[in-house]
Amino acid sequence: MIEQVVFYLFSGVLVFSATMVVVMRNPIHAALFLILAFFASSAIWLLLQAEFLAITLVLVYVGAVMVLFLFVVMMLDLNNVTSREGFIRYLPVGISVAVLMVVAMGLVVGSDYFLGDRYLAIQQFDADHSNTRELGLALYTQYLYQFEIAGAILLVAIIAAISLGMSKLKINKSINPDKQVFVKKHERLRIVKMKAETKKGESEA
Amino acid sequence: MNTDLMIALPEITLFALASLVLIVDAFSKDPLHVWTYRLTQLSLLLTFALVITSTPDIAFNSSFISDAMSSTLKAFICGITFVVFLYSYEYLKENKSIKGEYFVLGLFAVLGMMIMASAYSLLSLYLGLELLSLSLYTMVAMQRNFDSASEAAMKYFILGALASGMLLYGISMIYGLTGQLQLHDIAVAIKSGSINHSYLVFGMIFLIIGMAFKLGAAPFHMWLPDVYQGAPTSVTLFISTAPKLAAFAMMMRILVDGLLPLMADWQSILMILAVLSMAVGNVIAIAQTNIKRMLAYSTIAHVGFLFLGLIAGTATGFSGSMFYIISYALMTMGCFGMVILLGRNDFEAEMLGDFKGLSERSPWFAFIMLCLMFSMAGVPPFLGFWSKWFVLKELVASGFVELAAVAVFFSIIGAFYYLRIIKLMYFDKATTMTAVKSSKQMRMVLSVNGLLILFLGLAPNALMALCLSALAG
Amino acid sequence: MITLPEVLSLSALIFCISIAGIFLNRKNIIILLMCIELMLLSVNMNFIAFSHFLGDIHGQVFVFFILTVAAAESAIGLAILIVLFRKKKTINVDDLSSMKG
Amino acid sequence: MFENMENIYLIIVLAPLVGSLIAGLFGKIIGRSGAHWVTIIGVAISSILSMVAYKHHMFDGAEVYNQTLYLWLSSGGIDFEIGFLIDPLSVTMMVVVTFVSWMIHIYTIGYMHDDPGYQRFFSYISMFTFAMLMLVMSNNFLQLFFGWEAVGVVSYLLIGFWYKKETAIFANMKAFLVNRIGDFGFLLGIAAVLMTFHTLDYATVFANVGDHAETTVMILGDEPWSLMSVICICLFIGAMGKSAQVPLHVWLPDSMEGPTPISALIHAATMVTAGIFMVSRMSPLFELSETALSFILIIGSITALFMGFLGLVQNDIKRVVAYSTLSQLGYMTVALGASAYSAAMFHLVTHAFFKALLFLAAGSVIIVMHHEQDMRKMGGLYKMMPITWLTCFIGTLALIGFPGTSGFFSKDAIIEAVHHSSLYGSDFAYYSVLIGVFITALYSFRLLFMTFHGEQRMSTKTWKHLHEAPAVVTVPLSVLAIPSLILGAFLIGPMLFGDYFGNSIYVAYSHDVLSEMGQDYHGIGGFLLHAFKHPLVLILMSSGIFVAWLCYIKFPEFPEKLVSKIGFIHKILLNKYGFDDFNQLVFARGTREIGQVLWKIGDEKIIDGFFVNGAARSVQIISNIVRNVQTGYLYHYAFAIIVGLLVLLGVFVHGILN
Amino acid sequence: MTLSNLPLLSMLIWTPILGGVWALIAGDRQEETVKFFSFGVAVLTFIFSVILYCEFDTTYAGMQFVEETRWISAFDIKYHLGVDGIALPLIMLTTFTTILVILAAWEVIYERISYYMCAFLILTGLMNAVFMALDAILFYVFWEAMLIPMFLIIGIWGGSNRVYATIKFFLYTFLGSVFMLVAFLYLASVAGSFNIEALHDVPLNLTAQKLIFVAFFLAFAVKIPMWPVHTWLPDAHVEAPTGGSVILAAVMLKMGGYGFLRFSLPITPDASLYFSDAMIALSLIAIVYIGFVALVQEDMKKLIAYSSISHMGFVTLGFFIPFSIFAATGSSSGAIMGMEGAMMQMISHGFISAAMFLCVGVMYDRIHSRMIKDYGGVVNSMPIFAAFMMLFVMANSGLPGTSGFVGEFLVILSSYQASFWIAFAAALTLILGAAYSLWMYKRVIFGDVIKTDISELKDINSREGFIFVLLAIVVLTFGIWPAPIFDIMHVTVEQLIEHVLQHKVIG
Repeated sequence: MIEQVVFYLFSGVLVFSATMVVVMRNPIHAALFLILAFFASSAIWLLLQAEFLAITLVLVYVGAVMVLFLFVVMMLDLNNVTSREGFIRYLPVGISVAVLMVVAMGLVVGSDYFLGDRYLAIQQFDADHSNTRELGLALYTQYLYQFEIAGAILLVAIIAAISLGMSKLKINKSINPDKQVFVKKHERLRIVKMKAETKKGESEA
Repeated sequence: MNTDLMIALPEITLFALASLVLIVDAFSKDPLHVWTYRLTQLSLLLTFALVITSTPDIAFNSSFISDAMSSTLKAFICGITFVVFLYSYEYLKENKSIKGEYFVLGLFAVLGMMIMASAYSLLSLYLGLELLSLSLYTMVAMQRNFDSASEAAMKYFILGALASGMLLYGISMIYGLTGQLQLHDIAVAIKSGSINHSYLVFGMIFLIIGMAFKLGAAPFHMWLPDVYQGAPTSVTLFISTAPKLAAFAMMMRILVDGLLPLMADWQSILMILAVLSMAVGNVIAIAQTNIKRMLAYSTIAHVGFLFLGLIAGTATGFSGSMFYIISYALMTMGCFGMVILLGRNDFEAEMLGDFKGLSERSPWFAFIMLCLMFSMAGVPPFLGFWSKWFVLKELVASGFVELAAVAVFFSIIGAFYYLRIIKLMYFDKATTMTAVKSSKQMRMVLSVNGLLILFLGLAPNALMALCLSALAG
Repeated sequence: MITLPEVLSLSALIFCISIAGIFLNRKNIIILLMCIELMLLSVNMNFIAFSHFLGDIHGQVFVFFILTVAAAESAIGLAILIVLFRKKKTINVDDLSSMKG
Repeated sequence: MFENMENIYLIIVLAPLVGSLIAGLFGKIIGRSGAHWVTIIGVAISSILSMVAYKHHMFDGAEVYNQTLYLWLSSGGIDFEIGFLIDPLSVTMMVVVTFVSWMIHIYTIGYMHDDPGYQRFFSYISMFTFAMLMLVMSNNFLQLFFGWEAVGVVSYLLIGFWYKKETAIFANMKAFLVNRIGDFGFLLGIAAVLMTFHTLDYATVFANVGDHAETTVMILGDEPWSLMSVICICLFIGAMGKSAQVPLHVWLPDSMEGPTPISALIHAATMVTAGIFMVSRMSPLFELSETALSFILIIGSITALFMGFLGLVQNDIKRVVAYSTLSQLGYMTVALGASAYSAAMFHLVTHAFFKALLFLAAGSVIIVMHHEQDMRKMGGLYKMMPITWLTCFIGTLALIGFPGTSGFFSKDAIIEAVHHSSLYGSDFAYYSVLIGVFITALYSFRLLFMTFHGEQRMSTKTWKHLHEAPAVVTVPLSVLAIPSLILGAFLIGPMLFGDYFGNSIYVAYSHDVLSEMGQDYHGIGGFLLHAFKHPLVLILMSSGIFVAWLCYIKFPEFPEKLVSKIGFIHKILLNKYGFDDFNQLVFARGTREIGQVLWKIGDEKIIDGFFVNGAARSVQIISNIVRNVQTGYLYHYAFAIIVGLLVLLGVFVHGILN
Repeated sequence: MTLSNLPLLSMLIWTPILGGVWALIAGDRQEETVKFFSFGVAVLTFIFSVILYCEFDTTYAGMQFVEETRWISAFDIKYHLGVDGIALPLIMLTTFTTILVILAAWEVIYERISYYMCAFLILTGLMNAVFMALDAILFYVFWEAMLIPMFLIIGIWGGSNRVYATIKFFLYTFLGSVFMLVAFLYLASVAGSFNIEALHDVPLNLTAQKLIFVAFFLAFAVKIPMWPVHTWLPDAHVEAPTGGSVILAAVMLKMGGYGFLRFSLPITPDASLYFSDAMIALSLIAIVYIGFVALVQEDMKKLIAYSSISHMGFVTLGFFIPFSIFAATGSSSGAIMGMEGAMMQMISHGFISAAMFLCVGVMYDRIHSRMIKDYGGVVNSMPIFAAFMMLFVMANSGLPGTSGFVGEFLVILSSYQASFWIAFAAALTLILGAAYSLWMYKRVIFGDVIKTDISELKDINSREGFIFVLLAIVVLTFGIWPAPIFDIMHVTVEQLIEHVLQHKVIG
């Protein structure tokens, strides 16, 4: 019973925050709501006995990915003021399609078929059962091949991020403390000699 | 475990070599990246050699399969990529924008494709796909002196991720319904008949959308023209060739190895997609003025044709599709090769008008392009005819005569825009008489490419037999 | 007791919201990227639910890989975003229409 | 020497052909005299050998010769062959054709003396002789048709001989096309023959006609038509074209645009009689269809009468002769309709000579008058051109059927035959030919008087230069005058009442008017006497002459007064009953209009414009519309994916709802 | 080794094709060599076809000189050639026409002559191959491949509106033939073989036959062309260079007719019977309707093109009249006559239309106009030419004694056996054909010289004269003695008729 209450509570939070992600104008707010959504789903995952993944979600996602997002959002000087005329016109169609989709998918996944016997094989674990260990075992034995591919994917991501992010155009104005310290006076100040200005009329006179 | 590694030796080798290339490139100061390029080609050749000597087997807890189909496709992937890199290198050199990452990412993309071709579980398939896609997204975005490239990359990325999401949702449904991730086990589970058919179809639709997106079938095609146009030609060339083979492999793996019991359903779905693709591709291509964009639409139309062989639903039908996709890759490669050939420094010959009077400027390459265009249009005696012939034959043999009639009808519309290019090359006067200049290597390979289309059109037996035997099992 | 349809419905809802986000949002690409994260989240939820109710660990393994890929994907996505911003000085979805037809 | 007749027949046919080819292909090399020598020799050989053959058949009583020359082709078990049928009918025609042709070849030397197309002309007329011989000597329908068309072509070439003359090239096209309308019917007739008899060979066809006398066919609706009537009428339509029967007569007057020798040869003596010959040849068929005979009778009498009227108002000397030809052809046709085939053939033969004579005489005048053809600018020529005048006079007498001349016998025989006939339409025909006699006399003497008598209406300068035509002209005139005068008397007995034609002409007993007449025939004298005993014809004839004398010698101003009184009739006659205008308006313009409509609207607007280019355009338009779906906006792309997803879900996932 | 042991058929295909490739390689730098070489190749090919004729056994109905080798063994598609009485005359027509075309280009084409020669030689080889192929797919490959050189010929050396014309030509014919491909594939799926002779014996139900017939119809009717799918032809003819028009009219149109004989009739006899009335109606429309249209053309080439359509109406009429004759008379005699007449019409039209187009070409080379109104009085300055043209015009209007007469004559005769009115409509061509031919001739050739440039015309030179003499000889010979052609066809046509008149419906 309590499980259900918790589930519905977090589901509510999840749906709300997900909606806010979509609706928010400000990307920072959106990102924050996304973080909330991750937290909420992490809680639900815990309910579903996926402890390791729940924690990973928080650590990796909230801790790393979302931070990256926020970083980018802040780095780019985003101009929020844009017209939304098309949006309003388009909204009814969009919403109705979305609702239609919810109905279509809901009808399928919400049906009683998924209450069948096949889906009652929930394992009851002991208190010292480690979800992490079990996952780890599977990963490093059965899923070795896939694990290696995942490595390749991450490598590609690194290459990609570097090669895309690295810019020959110097748009970052970083400073060099080393140089700052050893700077000389003449390097900062230049005295230029020039003739005193005279008014045309005066010189003639 | 050791045997497992031996079975996946081509992939492992390629991974290792790709990493090596990455390191070499990182320390190379050469602005032409000669060694990166050479090593890349070498790795492809080596992999190719390993692929063709590989033996059929299953490894890694049935998540990796090496069979005739995978070896054939992988061999072609390597071979085609080899030529693609050759063209690309010329292009990049001409544009003075050679980057080592292009080749490294290319190699990783090839790795992804090979993984897809050999995937025997939904997980490895997904990972292979992501490896490929992520590399491609990056490659599209990488050429930063192109304005449109980043836009194309962004569109590609968002929509690709959306499609991956769909695919994943489908995978999750199939997993949930069958409790399996291994394709073979999935097929067994479905065949047992204990799973509600409609739910399976529900899941399958998501899967098919994911795959249709990768291939560029309408109405999931919309990324394709923008990406083809926006990406640098070298990347367009790459995207339009080998990855199609991988996408085909993915379809074969999922639909045939995994979901064969649902054939009646996916036949109907593919039928809709096929007709829509042929219609959209052929019709919109007529209105194009940019050849890269036009070829993109032509790709969409070709994908429609490709589906016909799958719809036939027989082993020979699948061979037909395989034959189709291979010949398509060969033709498309030649076409983009021509675009690259005609391009000069800071000039992309991507408008149709750039082909005007080519027969005067360079009769030989006009002829090559002529072969390519007629081949694309499906006129004998070129390869393109046989690919259409093959799938149509199987389609008719399976009783889908009406669909075949619809298909040929659209191919007539399609013929128009290919003819238009020939018209430009042969019937119009050249606006400039500057000779086509490029390296000897490029000329030779492109000529071989074009003549191959003609030669395979005259003697298609070997390639057909190869495709038939690849799917005989 | 949570039931499977409940979880699946929840994830379907999130899935739909994220998709709606993609095709309704016309302002900010970065929100599109977030929507994709949401979508993957919903898929993950599906897997975990099935894994739980089927009593099968493989679903969770899949999720693990999805998380990995998602991280890589978002890295690349953001990188592309930056490239785009540098080029166009905007990440407005509406401005991404130089190629059409 | 003449043991093998086959070779002779071959030589008869080929000699003119060879002459023609030499003159035509090597005209430049052999020169003008070479051209006329080679063709004249060719025709002369042909003519002499024809006479030999004539003697062989008519006097030596040789068997009918019917042999195949070679197999043209065979298809579906039917052999189409080329071969000769030499019997009294054909041999008579051969003599007439070759002889007249020979004369005209000679005459041409003088007539075409200054023409640059001298060689060409000889080539043509020799070619014509060849074609005409092929026609008359044929033993089957195929070759008949070949000759039929070939003479048409040569006629076409000759009418348009002066190709710079707009009227000439219009006339030749008209002639060919009108003939083609006849051939159209002719071909259908041949097709019907082939279908009925499974052969085109005369002998076989005639042998089997009896089997089909009662056969009927359905052509329009359920009305049964007699097969023979269909065949005969179709064939006769061919004859109507060639022999210029109303309403397909319109080409003949215009054909006078050609040089005079060919007017004489083709458009008077030989080609135009091909229709008459053909119907005679087909007598076994025609005899089985009274419908067809009545049809022929009526068409013939209309032609005989109404074309004669037209001769009254013409001022062009050649045209008058041309209309008289039309009228005379009408007489022959009437004879055919009355089953008096022999009479028709008899008139054909005599007409060939005297009409050729008349034309040549007219030609002679034209030469002397420096190609002036208007009779109103002539007059009183008899003093200057006595030979021409004399021969012309003889010809005129023969034409009007002056007792004793050859025309008298043949024409009178026709009138009598019609009188005896009891077919539907024979009464009409009888009165038509009777009136025709008066009309003929009137216009013939009008021509004679206007040309040779009365005051001289030409300029004095012309008058001064007048002289008799050269010998090459006058000799043929004289030679032709003799048979015109006497031939009839020789031929009437055997041809009409004797067994001249043997089996080559078949007349059914019930139609056999000639044998009826034959019972009263007791030699030439009797025939003459008979004419005086029943002087209606003679009275009509002499009153014609008298009226002509009154109008053109005594009161030359009278015709003009008359014209002013009955202007509208004159106008109708001048307009030739409006046939030409009608044809121009309805057929010539009509077909062009239809063509324009079918082309501009049918082909260009509907088929090409709407369907072909329309389809192409609509694809283009659709393309330009559909490409707008590709807006370039990411959210639209995503939206398309979702819509696709929803549609697929909607279509394929319905099992769950149940 | 005797002559009959040589692979004559392959030689007929590959000699011109390889010759063409050589001409292309030799290039425009060696213009004269290329010309003479091409001429040599054409003559050589013609000699091969003459040898073929000499060695041909006219008493044998089946395929002769059969060559069979593996080609695509994966699907049992063979390189399978053979000729029978239907194919042989058409092959000879092709090789003969090639000589003319090459000669006709001699001084006229000065731009990219080697391409030109190459295109025509390759085209010849392909056309020969079409008439020889005994494997449906082999046939299709050649059938379609043929479009490529023709497309280029019209497009490169054509007139001002050539692009429209050539694309229309290509797409139109492509449209027709792709459906034929589908029909082949269906047939093969039933018969299990692509062998054409095997396809002849496949039993099919009526619905299938009808559909296949329609597919074939699209291919062949477009090619021949029949009304209402004829509109590509006038455009293509008008824009094509003289040689292109000649080949197009003389040979390519015949492929449609050949297709009907080789595929439609024997494979779908019951559907042919079913559709025969419609086909006859379309043929008659072609004859009459197009006759009217031809009458009002202002462009000589267009006029001849339309007249070709009208003449081809006789071909289709002759091919489909047998059913009606058989129904009306119960004997196959008229049927054979109709079909042989149609064959003869095809061959004769090959010569005559070639001659006509060459005539226009001769004038076009001098004045650079095809419009009738730009001419008048040509005979004054070109009498020899006028004489030749007279002959060909007369042949075009079906004058007895020329080859143009034979086919029309036989078809009209046989169609009478089916119905009076069919013959009536068909015979209208006698009038219409003469009308449009002669009216054009009158306006172009006769009359007074209308312009100075016409009075300055030079009469034909010896090269042109040679071409015309060749054609004149052929036209007259086959008009006077057509029996040799019929001897070749008899047995084949009889066998075909026998086959066609049998029902092959199953179920």
